[in-house]
Amino acid sequence: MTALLLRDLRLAVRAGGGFGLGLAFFLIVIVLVPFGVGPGAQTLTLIAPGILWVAALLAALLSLDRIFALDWEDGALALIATSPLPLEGVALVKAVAHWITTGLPLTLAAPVLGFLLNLAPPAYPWLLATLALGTPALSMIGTFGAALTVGLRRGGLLMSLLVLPLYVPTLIYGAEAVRRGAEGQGAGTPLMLMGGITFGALALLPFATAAALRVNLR
Amino acid sequence: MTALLLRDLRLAVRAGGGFGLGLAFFLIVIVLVPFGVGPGAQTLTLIAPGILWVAALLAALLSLDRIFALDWEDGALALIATSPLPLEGVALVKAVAHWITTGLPLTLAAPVLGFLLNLAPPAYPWLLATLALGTPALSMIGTFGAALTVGLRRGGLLMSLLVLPLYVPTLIYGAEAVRRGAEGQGAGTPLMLMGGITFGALALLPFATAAALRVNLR
Amino acid sequence: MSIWEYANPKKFIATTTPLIPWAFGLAGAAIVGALIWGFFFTPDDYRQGSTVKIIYLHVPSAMMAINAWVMMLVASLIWLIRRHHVSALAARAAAPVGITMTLMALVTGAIWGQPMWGTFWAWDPRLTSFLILFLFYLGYVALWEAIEDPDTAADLTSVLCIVGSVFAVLSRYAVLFWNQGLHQGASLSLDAEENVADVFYFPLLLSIAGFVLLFIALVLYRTQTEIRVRRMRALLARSRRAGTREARA
Amino acid sequence: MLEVRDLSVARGGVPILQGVSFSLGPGEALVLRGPNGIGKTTLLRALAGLQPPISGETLMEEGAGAYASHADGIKAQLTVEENLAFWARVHGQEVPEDLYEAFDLTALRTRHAGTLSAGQKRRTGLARLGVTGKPVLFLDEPTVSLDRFSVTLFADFLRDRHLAKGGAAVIATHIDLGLEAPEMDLTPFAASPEASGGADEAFL
Amino acid sequence: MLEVRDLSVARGGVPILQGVSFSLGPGEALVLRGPNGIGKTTLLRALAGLQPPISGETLMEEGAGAYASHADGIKAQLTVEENLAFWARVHGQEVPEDLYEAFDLTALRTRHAGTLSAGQKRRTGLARLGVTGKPVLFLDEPTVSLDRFSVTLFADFLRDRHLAKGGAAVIATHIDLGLEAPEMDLTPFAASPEASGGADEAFL
Amino acid sequence: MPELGNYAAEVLSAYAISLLLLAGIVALSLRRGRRVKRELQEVERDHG
Ligand code: HEM
Ligand SMILES: Nc1ncnc2c1ncn2[C@@H]1O[C@H](COP(=O)(O)OP(=O)(O)OP(=O)(O)O)[C@@H](O)[C@H]1O
Ligand SMILES: Nc1ncnc2c1ncn2[C@@H]1O[C@H](COP(=O)(O)OP(=O)(O)OP(=O)(O)O)[C@@H](O)[C@H]1O
Ligand SMILES: [Mg+2]
Ligand SMILES: [Mg+2]
Repeated sequence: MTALLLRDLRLAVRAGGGFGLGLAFFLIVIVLVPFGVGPGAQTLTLIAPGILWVAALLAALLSLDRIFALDWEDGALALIATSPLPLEGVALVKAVAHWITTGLPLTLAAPVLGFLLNLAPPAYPWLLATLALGTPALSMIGTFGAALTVGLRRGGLLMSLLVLPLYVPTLIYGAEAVRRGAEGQGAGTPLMLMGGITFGALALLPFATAAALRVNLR
Repeated sequence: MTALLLRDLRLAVRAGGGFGLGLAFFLIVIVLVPFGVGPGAQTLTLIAPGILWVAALLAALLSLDRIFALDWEDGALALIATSPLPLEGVALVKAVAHWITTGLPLTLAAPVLGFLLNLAPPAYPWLLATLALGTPALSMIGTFGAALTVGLRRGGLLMSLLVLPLYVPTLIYGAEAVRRGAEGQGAGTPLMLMGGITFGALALLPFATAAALRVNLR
Repeated sequence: MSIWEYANPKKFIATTTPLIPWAFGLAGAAIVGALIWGFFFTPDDYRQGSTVKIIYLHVPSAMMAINAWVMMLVASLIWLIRRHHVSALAARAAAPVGITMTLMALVTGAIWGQPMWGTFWAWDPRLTSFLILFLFYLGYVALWEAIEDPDTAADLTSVLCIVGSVFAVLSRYAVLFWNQGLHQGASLSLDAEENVADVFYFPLLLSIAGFVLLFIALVLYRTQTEIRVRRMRALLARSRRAGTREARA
Repeated sequence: MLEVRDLSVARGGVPILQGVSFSLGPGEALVLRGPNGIGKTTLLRALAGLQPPISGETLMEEGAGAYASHADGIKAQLTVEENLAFWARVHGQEVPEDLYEAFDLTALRTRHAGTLSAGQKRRTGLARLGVTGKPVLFLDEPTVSLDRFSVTLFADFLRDRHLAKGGAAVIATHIDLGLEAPEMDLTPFAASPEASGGADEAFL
Repeated sequence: MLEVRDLSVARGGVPILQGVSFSLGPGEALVLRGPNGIGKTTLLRALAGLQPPISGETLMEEGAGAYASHADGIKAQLTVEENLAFWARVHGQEVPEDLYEAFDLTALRTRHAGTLSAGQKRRTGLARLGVTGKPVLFLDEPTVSLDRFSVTLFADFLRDRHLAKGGAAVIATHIDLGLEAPEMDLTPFAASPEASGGADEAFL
Repeated sequence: MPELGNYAAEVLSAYAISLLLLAGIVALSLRRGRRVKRELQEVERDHG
């Protein structure tokens, strides 16, 4: 199990492995939005919490297809499935590896990028808290989506379609918490609801993911 | 040449080919933004031109890795390169096929999605015009990015990183034209500048793309 | 004897090794001197107060950020046309230095912006185009890192550098069109009206000289490192070939 | 070790083979033969548990089988050593030192797998079988792209290191492996057009 | 038709083969032999113009060569017919009616290529050679995964439909094709460790 | 220490971060350079 985690992390760090690219994509979406929306500082402050969360979600989304596709293509997934590792554990490990390479750097970088969007100062701790608590859910839900579409050639876009609706609750609570934080209100409730989603996803989705993998390997 | 175009379109329409997925992604981003930003109508009207253009750009971006990757993996690209077709022409055809499957449906659907974001009524013709004129540039620039990263396994995210800065001028002129249109000002200048970028890209980038392909096939 | 002889890796290392300590030494002296001069012995500006001292860091780093990219562009063209390995490796070696300079200009500018404009970040054209430049640097370095084969990587990054340069210029105009901005005009122009006062001017010049020297020193040193990496690769590959031949025989 | 009773398998919802039966004891191997498209790959996938059969049964100790297909799960970015070490850890095994020797990989140990030739990559994929520690191997055209010397290496590995230690193997191949093992031609087991089973059956 | 003079080729910046020379007239074929990793694939890629050689020259009419590698460019979502029709149009040719016959594909014409077995897919990839209209073929392990009958089909195609019409072919293989063609073992041409050339040379 | 007025924090942090960045790139370059030099020497000894 740790062998799998270490291998996935090592592959991510190796040339072309894509470590940090999720982060780069996050940065780029944040930079692009003002180009589209225009440079007005008030407008940006207003939409900053929402845009930061949408960008985090898209960055997580775009790196999902790496989770299983490479192992599928070169046959490693079938070999892992016939190995002694329990497939539920494999699913969880894959989600953890995805989070370490995407969600974690993204959370750490978000405060810096908040500046670019003129995020209101009181919102910063909330931004950190919601991302730290919410990105694991994004990774786990995404892993499930990746498992559903793993057999399909270039299932990437289809996977986005499947996963995005599942992301909506996390997104709503996350952005709402940051927005309330920015206005100086307490944001405990949405934060707690989001935490509930995260723990629920981590507890239950590995089983659904493993089931989806079994079907796809058939 | 037409054979290649027809084949690419046919592949896109076949099961799992991905026709319409760019469009679906466009739709989803447009739907997600109000979830993140909150439902206030004025705010949405304000940011609608920018968000529509950013979403169009992301939708184009996400379908880029299909342009060459499949042909690379099954060896068809090497065979095409050793066939009588000039590689510059191949690059252009690939961009055209990408535009027909992504840019065109997106342009046609954008007015409908404008409603979801409360786009100001006078902006609609400008939205159509800028997308019709700008999305070919997105496809051509994207084809270049895809050619650079074609040899890399899952170069998708890296490609996004390379391509997005190249998209900036198109995005700025496009969104600016729509915004000026929404405010009832004339938006001829940004539209013209954007057209200049499009034609420049279509005239020159096929050569850079072909060069990158040759290097990657080596 | 032509200048291209220095494109031979061995010759390059032999020629530059004695230069590097000098370059580092002079760069260090100039930068430390300029910063001490600027920080301790120049007056405050009547409008900007003590923040004017940031100029000795901000302007040189901003200039070098752009110059580094121009150098990479030239080196890329040389590689594509004459295929001198050292040229490609020098471009690769310069990119992280360019990133550092860009980051430094952005950070010092942002810190300066807080007292001057009341915000860390504004979507001013100058600032914005620097952010775009930063993205180009990131993409360039990421492409180098992602490709295993060094020659393929050199070719593709060179093509990217050329196309990227064109688009960087296009973005600069697009950004100007988009927003008129708050940022200072050129303060080192020959037009005396615009120039900063002499008290600030001379330490600034010294600092710029220091940054240029530091850039040269770093690029030479890092190019040497890249050459050694390639040499190591080549030697290992050769002995491996010898090994497989013996095994077969 | 492995007993197959009256197995029928389908592919893409269409019955392919029916009534396949055989049994293997420790140290025995079976070579599957038959023209392209007869169903060798399908049968091996069913035996390895990757797809359910239509009918019949496969008796094998739980988790005793290892499957090797055309795709061999070797990562281009990892070295040969790292690849094997990973699979060894997954199966809770060590990489035997003489494994590299056995597959003529000694000189390639620290090479990234992406820079190997077709045959070298294949040898690495086969060496993986040496770290699974599984007694029953299902091999689909294992010697594709291998030169003659490597084919013998592989046959030696199978005979001396796997079968000799009480393992068993089912191998689909078109090439002669130089292994003294019974062959089974699958042609007589091709499913008749009226064969029942398969996902579409309910609609007939 | 094809003349190769003192060719040296590199892979990954390392010289692999040196001093390869041969020439082929119309109707002649050459079989390349040699152990895994000797450089057959590399040589064929250089001959086909996909990678530049270090030194030496290849004299061939411009655009006369067609290359077929392990990957055969067959699209899973298209039928066998559509696949061949596409490649025919790319090369400005028609698909000859008897081509399906020649590769035993008649029954598979309207099948999507994704549902073919390994060997059936390979046959489709080889049939593609019949629509390129190119006189010089470069074939890298063409008969991988083929059963014996299909190997003969392919040998017949090459002999009767390609060489007999004045074509030429260079074929890398580990399997006996049953073709009366001269063989060339590449082992003696392996580049010596001191061989010059390759991207790394400047660094030695 | 010169009188920095209201802007002490800004000026000092700008200097601190800049010097840190410069020191960082120089240190990273030197460290990697030294390591590569050493490794190359080993390789030249073993395989030269
Ligand atoms: C993140 C923010 C900033 C960035 C990226 C930035 C970038 C630049 C660039 C590119 C230059 C041109 C250097 C050259 O080539 O001559 C420059 C110069 C300069 N900047 Fe900034 N700047 C930023 C913020 C600021 C702020 C807030 C101030 C002060 C209010 C400022 C004051 C100056 C001055 C006085 C010059 C010298 C003018 C010149 O030589 O062109 N900058 N900056
Ligand atoms: N997805 C699918 N849908 C429908 N039919 C399929 C599918 N995959 C394979 N087939 C058919 O099933 C049959 C058995 O295929 P299988 O791959 O098992 O053959 P094989 O004996 O391994 O052949 P080869 O020697 O060519 O590898 C073939 O006739 C093939 O055309
Ligand atoms: N990208 C690469 N970088 C470095 N070395 C490589 C690379 N690709 C291949 N090689 C090496 O080049 C040599 C020649 O490889 P090539 O693929 O031409 O061999 P081959 O004769 O086709 O072998 P096979 O019969 O196994 O297909 C091999 O020793 C291989 O390890
Ligand atoms: Mg098979
Ligand atoms: Mg080969």
